[in-house]
Amino acid sequence: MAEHSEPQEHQGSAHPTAATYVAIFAVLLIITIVEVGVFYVPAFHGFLAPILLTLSALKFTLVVMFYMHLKFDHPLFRTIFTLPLLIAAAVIIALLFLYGVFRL
Amino acid sequence: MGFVFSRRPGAVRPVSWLAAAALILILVGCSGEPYPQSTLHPAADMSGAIDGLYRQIFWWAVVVFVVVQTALVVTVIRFRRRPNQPEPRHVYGNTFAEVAWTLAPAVILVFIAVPTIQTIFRVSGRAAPGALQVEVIGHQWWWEFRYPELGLVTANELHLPQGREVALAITSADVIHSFWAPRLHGKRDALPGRTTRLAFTPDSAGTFLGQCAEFCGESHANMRLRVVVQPAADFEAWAARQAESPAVDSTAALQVAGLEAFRRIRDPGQHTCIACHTIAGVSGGVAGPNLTHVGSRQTIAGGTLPNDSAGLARWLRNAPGEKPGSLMPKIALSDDEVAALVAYLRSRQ
Amino acid sequence: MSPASATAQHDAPVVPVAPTGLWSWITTTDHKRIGLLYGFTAVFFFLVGGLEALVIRLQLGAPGNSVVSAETYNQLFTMHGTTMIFLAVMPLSSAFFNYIIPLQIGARDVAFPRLNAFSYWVFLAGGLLLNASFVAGPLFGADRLSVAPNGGWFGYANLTSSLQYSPGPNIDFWVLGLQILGIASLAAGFNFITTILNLRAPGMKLMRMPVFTWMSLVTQFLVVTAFPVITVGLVFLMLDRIFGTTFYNVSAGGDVVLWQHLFWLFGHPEVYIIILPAMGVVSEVLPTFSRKPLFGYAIVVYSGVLIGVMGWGVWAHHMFSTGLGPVADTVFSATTMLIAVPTGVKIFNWIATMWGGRLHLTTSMWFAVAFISSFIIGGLSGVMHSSPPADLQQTDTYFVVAHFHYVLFGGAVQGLFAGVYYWWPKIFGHRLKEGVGKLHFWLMFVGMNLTFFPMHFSGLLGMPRRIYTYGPELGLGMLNLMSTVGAFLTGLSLLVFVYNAWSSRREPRVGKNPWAAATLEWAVSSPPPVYNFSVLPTVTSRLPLWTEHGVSEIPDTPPGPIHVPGGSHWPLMTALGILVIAVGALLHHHFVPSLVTVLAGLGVVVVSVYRWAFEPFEV
Amino acid sequence: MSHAAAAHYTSTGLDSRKIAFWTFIGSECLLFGSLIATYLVYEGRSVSGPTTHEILNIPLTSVSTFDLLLSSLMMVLALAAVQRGDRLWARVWLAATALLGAIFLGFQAFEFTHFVHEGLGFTTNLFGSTFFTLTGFHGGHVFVGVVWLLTLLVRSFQGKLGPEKAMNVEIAGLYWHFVDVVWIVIFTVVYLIQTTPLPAS
Repeated sequence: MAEHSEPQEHQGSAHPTAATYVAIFAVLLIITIVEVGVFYVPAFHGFLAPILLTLSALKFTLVVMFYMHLKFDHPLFRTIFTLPLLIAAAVIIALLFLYGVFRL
Repeated sequence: MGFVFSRRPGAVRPVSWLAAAALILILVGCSGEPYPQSTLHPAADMSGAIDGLYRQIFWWAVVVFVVVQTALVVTVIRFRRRPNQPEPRHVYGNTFAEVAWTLAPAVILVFIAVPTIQTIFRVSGRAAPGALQVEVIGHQWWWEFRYPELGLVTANELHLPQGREVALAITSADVIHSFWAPRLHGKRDALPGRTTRLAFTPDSAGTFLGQCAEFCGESHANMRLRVVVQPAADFEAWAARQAESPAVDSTAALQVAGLEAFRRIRDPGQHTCIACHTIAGVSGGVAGPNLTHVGSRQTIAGGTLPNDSAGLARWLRNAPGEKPGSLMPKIALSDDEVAALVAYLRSRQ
Repeated sequence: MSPASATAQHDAPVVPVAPTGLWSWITTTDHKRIGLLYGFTAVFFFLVGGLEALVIRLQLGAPGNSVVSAETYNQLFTMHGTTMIFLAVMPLSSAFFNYIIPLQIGARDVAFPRLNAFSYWVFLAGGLLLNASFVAGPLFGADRLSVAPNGGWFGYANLTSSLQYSPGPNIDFWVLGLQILGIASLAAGFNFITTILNLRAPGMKLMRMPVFTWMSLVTQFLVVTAFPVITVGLVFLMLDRIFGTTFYNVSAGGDVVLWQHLFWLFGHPEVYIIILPAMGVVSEVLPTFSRKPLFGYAIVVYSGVLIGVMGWGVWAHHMFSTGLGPVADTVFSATTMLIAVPTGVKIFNWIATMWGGRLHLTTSMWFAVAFISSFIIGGLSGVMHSSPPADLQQTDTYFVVAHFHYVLFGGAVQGLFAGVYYWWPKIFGHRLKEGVGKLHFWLMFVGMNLTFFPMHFSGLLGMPRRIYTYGPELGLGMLNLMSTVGAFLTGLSLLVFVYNAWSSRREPRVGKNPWAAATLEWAVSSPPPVYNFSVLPTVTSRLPLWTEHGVSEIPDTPPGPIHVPGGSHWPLMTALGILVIAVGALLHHHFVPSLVTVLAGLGVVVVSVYRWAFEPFEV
Repeated sequence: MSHAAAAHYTSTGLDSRKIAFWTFIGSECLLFGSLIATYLVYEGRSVSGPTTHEILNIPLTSVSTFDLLLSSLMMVLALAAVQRGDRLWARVWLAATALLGAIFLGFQAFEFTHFVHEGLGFTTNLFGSTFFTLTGFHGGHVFVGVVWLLTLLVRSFQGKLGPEKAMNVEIAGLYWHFVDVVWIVIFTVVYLIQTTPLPAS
């Protein structure tokens, strides 16, 4: 078993501590409050979608990277998650184009 | 492709037979007229454009086919095992060759892609102003054609003037169908809730067959159509006749009896003629084809029966027997009623 | 734990032997036995689907024929497509995944043996449910042969989604059967991706894996990504039918084309799910019988991966006739043409593999060569209708039928037969008869070309698909008759194969490596012992058996005790529970019985899953 | 599940169950991707009401979103407690996660009932069909997650959830967080970005 070079497990020091988890939660909470806030401010309504999509992508990334440990785990996990995720995103975007929700 | 596989005498026969069959097939493909629904014998500008594009692609394909199959066959013959042959040298690859045969197909594809894209935009269904407007509505299992500018409605038989562009607006009243008259254009789906378009200019007169090309239920195979392309004057004459509302010849007793039967018949299942069919001045049903000028058409029953006395009688006696699943039920009619209805409907010229 | 496995453990502390008896097969978790179960079931369904094809061909042999009614014909072509894709070709590939992949990567089993058994039993349940529709008519107050699926394998909404147009249980059988088969495929997908990534023997790096294993990995990736999409499409269809939702209801603003998008988003990757394993098989067979390594291993692997990824970007080329507009047509036409590049690369590399070799023209090799030859034809006709204007004439005609049969029969089926003849001695310990095999091959090759080559012409000359009858005025009688004759020749070739399989029982035993092949499955006895490898091999080469010290010594008897996992019947029970749920959903016209049945099935599933999760079972 | 797996040789050194589970999550991306795509292409195509503006309750859903985010925090804390062998806190955090999940389901049940009272049923219009199917699928996932977490809680009380079983909790956690991120997307694209045109007044 000595011949494979990848580290066995990443548990222990590499893992975030409880404090990190709480901090991430605080960030998630703040983003959510901002999102809801943006929704209620008429001034933002012209570009609601890009703002909200960015914020939501940020939240998504934080949970996946920290709570699901993708930031610290073996890169294999990142590959087998990201590829289908990108396909799913591409499918959604392509269908929105085909249905004329987006236009070039 | 297979004939060169024949290393052993025993294998020659079936394989060369196959090659002969392929040759016959190619000759069949090139021969002339006996294929009224052929994609290879265009009779309009758009089917011609598609056919021209297809022929370009076809010859590219032939070149690739010959080169690659020859390479395969030569390899199999030349390197088949022989006695006292040493083990072959282990070759793992050759970068130059691999790059070459990655690029070669890509280059050929460019030669196919350019005319393809040009043709895509040409056949996209946009018509010039002044084109003859026709609404095509697919039904299980018949075609309705409406000429909004001329106020005409007919079924299964599309009349078009030669040399004038026609713009088809295609939709469906129930499930998905596909309008296809291959000698005039490629197919375009008739989608419920959507309108799709085709535009083309027929360049020769004649009767061209077509049929529904999207599976639409039990009698999909019986949803046929014909397109009658006529010189402009003939088309005008046809349209003028269709716009009239022929009266019953009161001296022909059988026709009078037929009209009366058409109005009266109500079978034990409460089916009537008038609930489903329109005859101008007589009835206004819309579930079935408009019969105002049914006598002028070449066929009935979704283009599957000849429009003569025998065909009409068969249809009236047992519609689902002729077109399985048809909305028109089997109605119990006496021989007299059938004869009268046939006479009346035949008179609707 | 099952009694059989307990006994096995008791009797054989050092060298486990395979338990015997019916119960041991029902509870088996051995990848080799599951592979065999997949194989036998797939061949059975292949014969069923073939019979359906023969009836279809009889009906079309002459214009205006009346061998079967319109309704029966529609059921036959629907079931022919569904059966061949989901019940014959995919499971035949699964048979090879199961049997061969663990051996090729030097593993003792798959990562999750019980999940593997579950996949098989769920697949069997789905296959039986679909085919039960042929005889289930009386249960629904209808005749026999009247409630089988009749909406085509593509089941276009709203013909299928609306009770007005499809009132009977026909479509329900189809929807539920496909949902069940999806579960089986997904479970197998997770299992094999994990197996291939994680159970490779020491030294078996990714770029040392045999191409068959590589193509299987790509296939499984496509399975786990594509099947959820059809699942969603089918859920909408089922909800529309059972509860009256509005997904495909035009009068409520629903769009029938959405189903086509969801179906083909799955359907096109599905094409590669069918063909990639056969490409993998051929990539094993050609080097072995050419006595030469695969030419351009890396580029063959990469092009396979590329085909898998690009397969996601071409689905709308099945929908050109719906009028997507010239821009979308151009985009999907371009992506489709591009996919021809990695496909062409593979063909050239296969030919180059043979070039300069010493070709042993065994039956397996003939099938592999025929695969390439057919695939060239199918590929070229594919390029033809990647051009949307040409597609407007060709789609939904017999030209397309010819195209995909050259790919799926000439390609996938002939490729898989190459694998059958190739791996038969490994699996059964003796070869198939070569003479009978050649007869099988030539009959099939001639038969399939005679069936499908004329279809190019009947299609171009105006023969639409899915029609139970056509008029003599089309002038297509002779072409159709040729196809019919060819179909019967092909059917005959299958009988020859069945005879070969049966009569080869007493062929002489073979050793570990009868074909002198290079990969790891040939390093163990034929058939392999229940534990596969007495010690886990260490690999130092991509061609371990063709390289000196390519693999570490694998002794014939294990040096120490090997623990082989016992069987479990909970996967079967879970599968049964799923079948009961589906039967409950079939009864949706009767609310209370339906609900009771669904809940009962759900109960079985929950109990079985818990027993499964907590039973002592070691991998 | 087997504890022997960890001791087995694997080519990556990783636990097979975790690889399989990430593959499953990848697959789930396509499942929810298709559901979300359908919701979005159908948004604004309903031929009759009620639609998003008349129905969706942003304050209420913001609270349930907060609830689900908080449950994710509980979940990571539970995993950390199991990993360090802290039985008491493992039980507390697991119970809290399950409870918050149950509360989310309660919110959803309330929301669905309320909508039905407002005249939006499953079959009322396209919005009803797509909305209930998408959020229903998500709710079904939450329900399975709650059952899963309760199972782990029972195992913990049985004394069968020591640090050597941390992988079981880690995988349940991956599932739980994935269900959370799906909600993050749904909350944004369904509730906050409403493209349905306002009804003409």
